[in-house]
Amino acid sequence: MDTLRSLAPAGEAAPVGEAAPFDDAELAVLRARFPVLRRTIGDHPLAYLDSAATAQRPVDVLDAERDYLERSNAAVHRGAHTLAEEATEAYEQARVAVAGFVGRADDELVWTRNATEGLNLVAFALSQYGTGGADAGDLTLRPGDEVVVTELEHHANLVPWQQACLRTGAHLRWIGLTDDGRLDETQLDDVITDRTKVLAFAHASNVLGTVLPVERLVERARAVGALTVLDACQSVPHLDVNLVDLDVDLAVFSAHKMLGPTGIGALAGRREILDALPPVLTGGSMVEVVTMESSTFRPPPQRFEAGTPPVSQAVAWHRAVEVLDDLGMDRVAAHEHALTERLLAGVTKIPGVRVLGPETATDRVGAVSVVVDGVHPHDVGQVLDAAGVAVRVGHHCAQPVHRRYGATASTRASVYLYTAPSEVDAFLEALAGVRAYFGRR
Amino acid sequence: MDTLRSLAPAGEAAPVGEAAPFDDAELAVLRARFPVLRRTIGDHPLAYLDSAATAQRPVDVLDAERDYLERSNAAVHRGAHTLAEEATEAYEQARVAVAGFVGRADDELVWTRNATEGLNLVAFALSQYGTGGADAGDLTLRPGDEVVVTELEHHANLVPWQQACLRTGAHLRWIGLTDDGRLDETQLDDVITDRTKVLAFAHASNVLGTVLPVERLVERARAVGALTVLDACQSVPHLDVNLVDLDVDLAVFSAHKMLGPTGIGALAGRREILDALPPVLTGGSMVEVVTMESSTFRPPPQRFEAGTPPVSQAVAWHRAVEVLDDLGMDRVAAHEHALTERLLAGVTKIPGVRVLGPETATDRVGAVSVVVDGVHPHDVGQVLDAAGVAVRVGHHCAQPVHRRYGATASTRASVYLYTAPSEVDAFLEALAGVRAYFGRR
Amino acid sequence: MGSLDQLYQQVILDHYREKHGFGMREPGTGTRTAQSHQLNPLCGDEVTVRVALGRTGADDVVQDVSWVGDGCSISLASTSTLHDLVVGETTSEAGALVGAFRAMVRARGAAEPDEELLGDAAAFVGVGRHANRVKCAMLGWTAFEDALKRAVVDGQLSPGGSTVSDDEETA
Amino acid sequence: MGSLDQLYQQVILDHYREKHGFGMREPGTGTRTAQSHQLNPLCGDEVTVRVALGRTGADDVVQDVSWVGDGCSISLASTSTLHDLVVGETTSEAGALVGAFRAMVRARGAAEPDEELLGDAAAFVGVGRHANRVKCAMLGWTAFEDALKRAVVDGQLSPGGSTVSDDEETA
Ligand SMILES: Cc1ncc(COP(=O)(O)O)c(C=O)c1O
Ligand SMILES: Cc1ncc(COP(=O)(O)O)c(C=O)c1O
Ligand code: FES
Ligand code: FES
Repeated sequence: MDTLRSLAPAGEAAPVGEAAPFDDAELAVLRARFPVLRRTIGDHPLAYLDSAATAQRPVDVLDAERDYLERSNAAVHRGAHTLAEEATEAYEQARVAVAGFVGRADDELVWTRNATEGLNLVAFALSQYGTGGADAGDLTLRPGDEVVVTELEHHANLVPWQQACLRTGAHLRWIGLTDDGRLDETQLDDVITDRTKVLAFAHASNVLGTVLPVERLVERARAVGALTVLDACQSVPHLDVNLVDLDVDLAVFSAHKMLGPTGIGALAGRREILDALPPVLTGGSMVEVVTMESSTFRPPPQRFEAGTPPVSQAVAWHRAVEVLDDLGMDRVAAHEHALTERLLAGVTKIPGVRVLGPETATDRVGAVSVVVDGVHPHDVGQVLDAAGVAVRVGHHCAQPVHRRYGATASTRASVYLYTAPSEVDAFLEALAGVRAYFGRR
Repeated sequence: MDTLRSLAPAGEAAPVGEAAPFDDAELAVLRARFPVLRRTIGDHPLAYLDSAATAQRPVDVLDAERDYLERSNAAVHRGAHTLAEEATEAYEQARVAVAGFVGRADDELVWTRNATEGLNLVAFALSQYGTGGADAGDLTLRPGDEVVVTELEHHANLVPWQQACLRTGAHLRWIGLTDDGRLDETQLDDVITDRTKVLAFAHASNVLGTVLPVERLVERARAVGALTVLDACQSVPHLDVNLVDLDVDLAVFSAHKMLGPTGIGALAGRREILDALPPVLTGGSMVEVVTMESSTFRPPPQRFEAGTPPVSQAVAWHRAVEVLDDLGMDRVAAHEHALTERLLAGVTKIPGVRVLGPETATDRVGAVSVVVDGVHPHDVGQVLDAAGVAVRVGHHCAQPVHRRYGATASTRASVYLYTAPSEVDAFLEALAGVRAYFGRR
Repeated sequence: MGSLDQLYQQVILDHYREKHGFGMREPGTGTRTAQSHQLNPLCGDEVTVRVALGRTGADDVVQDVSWVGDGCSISLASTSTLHDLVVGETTSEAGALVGAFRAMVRARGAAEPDEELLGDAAAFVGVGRHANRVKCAMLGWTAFEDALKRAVVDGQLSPGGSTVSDDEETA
Repeated sequence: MGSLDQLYQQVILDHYREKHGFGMREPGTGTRTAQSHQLNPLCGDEVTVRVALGRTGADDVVQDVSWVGDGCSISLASTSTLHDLVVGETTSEAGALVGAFRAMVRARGAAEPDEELLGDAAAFVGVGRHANRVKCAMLGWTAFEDALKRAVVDGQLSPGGSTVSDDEETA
């Protein structure tokens, strides 16, 4: 909790509290649990600095899924047999665990395909007015309403809202950014007004690393009666996040960024809000009574879970949050905070390299994007790869924020709990050689 | 192909051709690849007869996914690094393989969360007219249009169409069933008319086991210019299905019913049709140019794949279709055909037990649902479980077809390629004792 | 005792064959009445429970529980034992009995059933070991709990219409 | 030679620094002209290629290829080598060269590059081993192929507007 506080809104930041980064011995034990980290690339050990895209999985998680599949695999619910009971139990316990990890009750967590689907479910549920089906009542977007996002959003938290506005005649507005990569809070009161029906924003930017001032944004949204939707993809894996404390109505995040599998994400929210939302995707397991003519729907979370759910993936995610809990999210955050400082200190020293986003580690997660003068990010990435360093290149599904800082793409290094300081150093060393390779100076 | 032909429309049926069921030795080798089949329930060996709900997975599939995760796990596309390249390669090769398994090209296959999501994508894409976004042009449902389904549909292929009709003012109609569990083909010409815009139907019923006469349905749909949507969930795992030969426009199926993982399904269809459909779920990886104001979208299949896809699940599914190909779908079908005959012969001999669906194995897959006179299906299932027999009880997400045959629920035994005749016998024996246990005679 | 017989104890099979309190009854004059319909969406089964409250001194007393329903042996037998247990009890005692029953069936088979308190309903202890049957055992009890609340709050002197409700038990 | 140098052969780095044919040019009189804009949605990079066709005897001949674009070294250098290769060729020869180049970069590094045929463009053989770079190498070539088709079918005597198109290469 100290760590979360230390990563709380700008201006109120404190040092990382009492939690310490993992020391060398701890890190060695930890890293041994991740088989992929033993990879070599050519002659170099792999330095995996692409965890903001997808994290690696420890054997604990791999084994949990496999054990389930080798012992109890079955379709959940409606089964009278032992395997179906065990599967149902494992699946619903996973819901309790993942929901609890972010401070929600189990009936406040909907399994989705990924975080993106979660945001789409919300955007659709809020924009079905006038389409003949059930709508979200007072929450429904109508012509003249406004949806507010920020300029640093991932496409997942932008495009679905653009589409919802197209469907409903609502208007999309956004809060801009300062030159040093922070939210321009001076715009808050202008942009979030009585017309604002929804405020949707990232907890942390996957490009800039910036942690947004959730408390002040939620306060303003509450003041105007707007629904708050948090894209927690880059915060839940890295910080101690309690959605009830943050007081957001709805939030999404993905398993694959937090030691869990692909194929599963979550929409977690206040029960009353989920209750008010109509179903979007329909089919088996989310209905009560179906006739050829019409259907009635179950309460949340089932209302939003049509068809066979990602069962083994839920079981794996359960184990992932146990691993995170065992390590302690305060220590995870402290570890990454130290690595982020090391990264920032290093890159800001390399000539011809510009950081997108804050140059200090305060209110920042460990995704550091840089632009190398005169070298295309894809070429940067290729040179780093030859040194065993795995980074992401491109626009990271966030074109507007790149445009904001005069770039079309960037090279991003991102850390996680298993990242070693030596990997950061390998990145810095390889990065320093890039411009020379392409004859720039 | 012989087998597929033998399971072709009623009236044209032939014996199961040259392919033979797996013999005891083959079956022993095969079964040894499925760890879960070694389970015991109390003192009894597990007899898993719930494969129509979800199939078990062989070590081949489990190992393929794990190997990928321990070696190459990374986010696909946009990566300049080695792992990202390997992951992308594995992921796209999986698309080629799964698409090829049903006779489609790789750019004709969309990864979905499950089959249900695939049907929803289509139903939404066809019903976005007047919602401000892009629509499907001539394919779009409009007031007065008709959507035709059958009375045996799974809720996944019924409820999304009900919703699409609500959204658009189109009208839902359906083709009824005969008393012996077949499609009532005398209704075809009355129900499928010039007003029909979409004909959506199951290839095989998950309750009755009935294989529908695809050829005649498609012919009629073509004659009136209707789009054809095939729910192939219960056919692709069990029969040799070629979607191009069947000449259907779109089809869906799920990995978890064919030795693959949960968390992934597919929408496969003719390229021109996919091209004509607007996106539904939006976000990262499916866009071209995104500004704060608006976005443009990529061509299919990416247009329908928003956010991080189920990568390791695609890799696992790839291995699953290789296993199926190695075994030969003709032999799989022959094996299941023999088991279905054994099942039907057995249950029709037990007093007080009524079969829902055809009592002969012709044009039928191996899902056999029964109603036990005077005993609730859940109680039936419980008694069977005590004998180690795992069956499904309930309405199997198909309430209307149960209503059609005067039941609210049933007990379903379903076989797969690894099912042993002795398991069918264990089911029959336990089933024969159920009524006595509850004092019925 | 096999695991099957642990679940289907003889009392349960007896109540299943002869359902106590089954069939809707017109409430006696002067009673306050309400009813609740509960659906188990997992299987489509349903039960409707009607509660008639009378007055004994300062206490509201459950004068009758009448019910109809379609379901498995567990759901029907458990509603039958509910009838035997709560008729004649005060509303608060009846509420406590529902609480005790719920705790027992949710204890995953770890509970020691209190036969003195729960009577025949104690036989449902085995349900706890079958997660998918807990809703079966609770179906009638949830309907009763809901009807009781309604009867206390706004029970009618003549039987009201079918007030459908759903709560978390059947969710 | 390290794996990096296998990809970034010196010729490639040279073409990257000095891009041949770069910059949009007005076509000579009497030529038929068309252009194509291609976007690589994976990275957001884009290139626009303009083709001017002249006539030599019975043959349509590529008289000029002018282009602009933003992209990685691979995409820019490969468009530069394209320019050198196809200018002066007949349309059918040019089409064949595109086919040969595509086959080479899609061969997953297994191809023997035909330097005689492809000239400097043969240096892109290493791209095949990097699935994510194939689109880079193809970007300008795809634009050229598309512009060529347009020029043949309905090329204008004066330069047309920016005819945007997308094809499978960039899908
Ligand atoms: C005929 C049929 N259609 C659709 C489905 C839905 O498949 P899924 O739950 O994988 O989306 C199923 C299986 O449950 C089925 O049997
Ligand atoms: C900030 C942010 N939002 C949303 C997403 C989308 O998550 P997913 O692709 O798992 O749906 C991501 C990750 O890609 C992200 O970093
Ligand atoms: S199975 Fe429906 S209530 Fe028991
Ligand atoms: S990275 Fe964009 S074209 Fe090469």
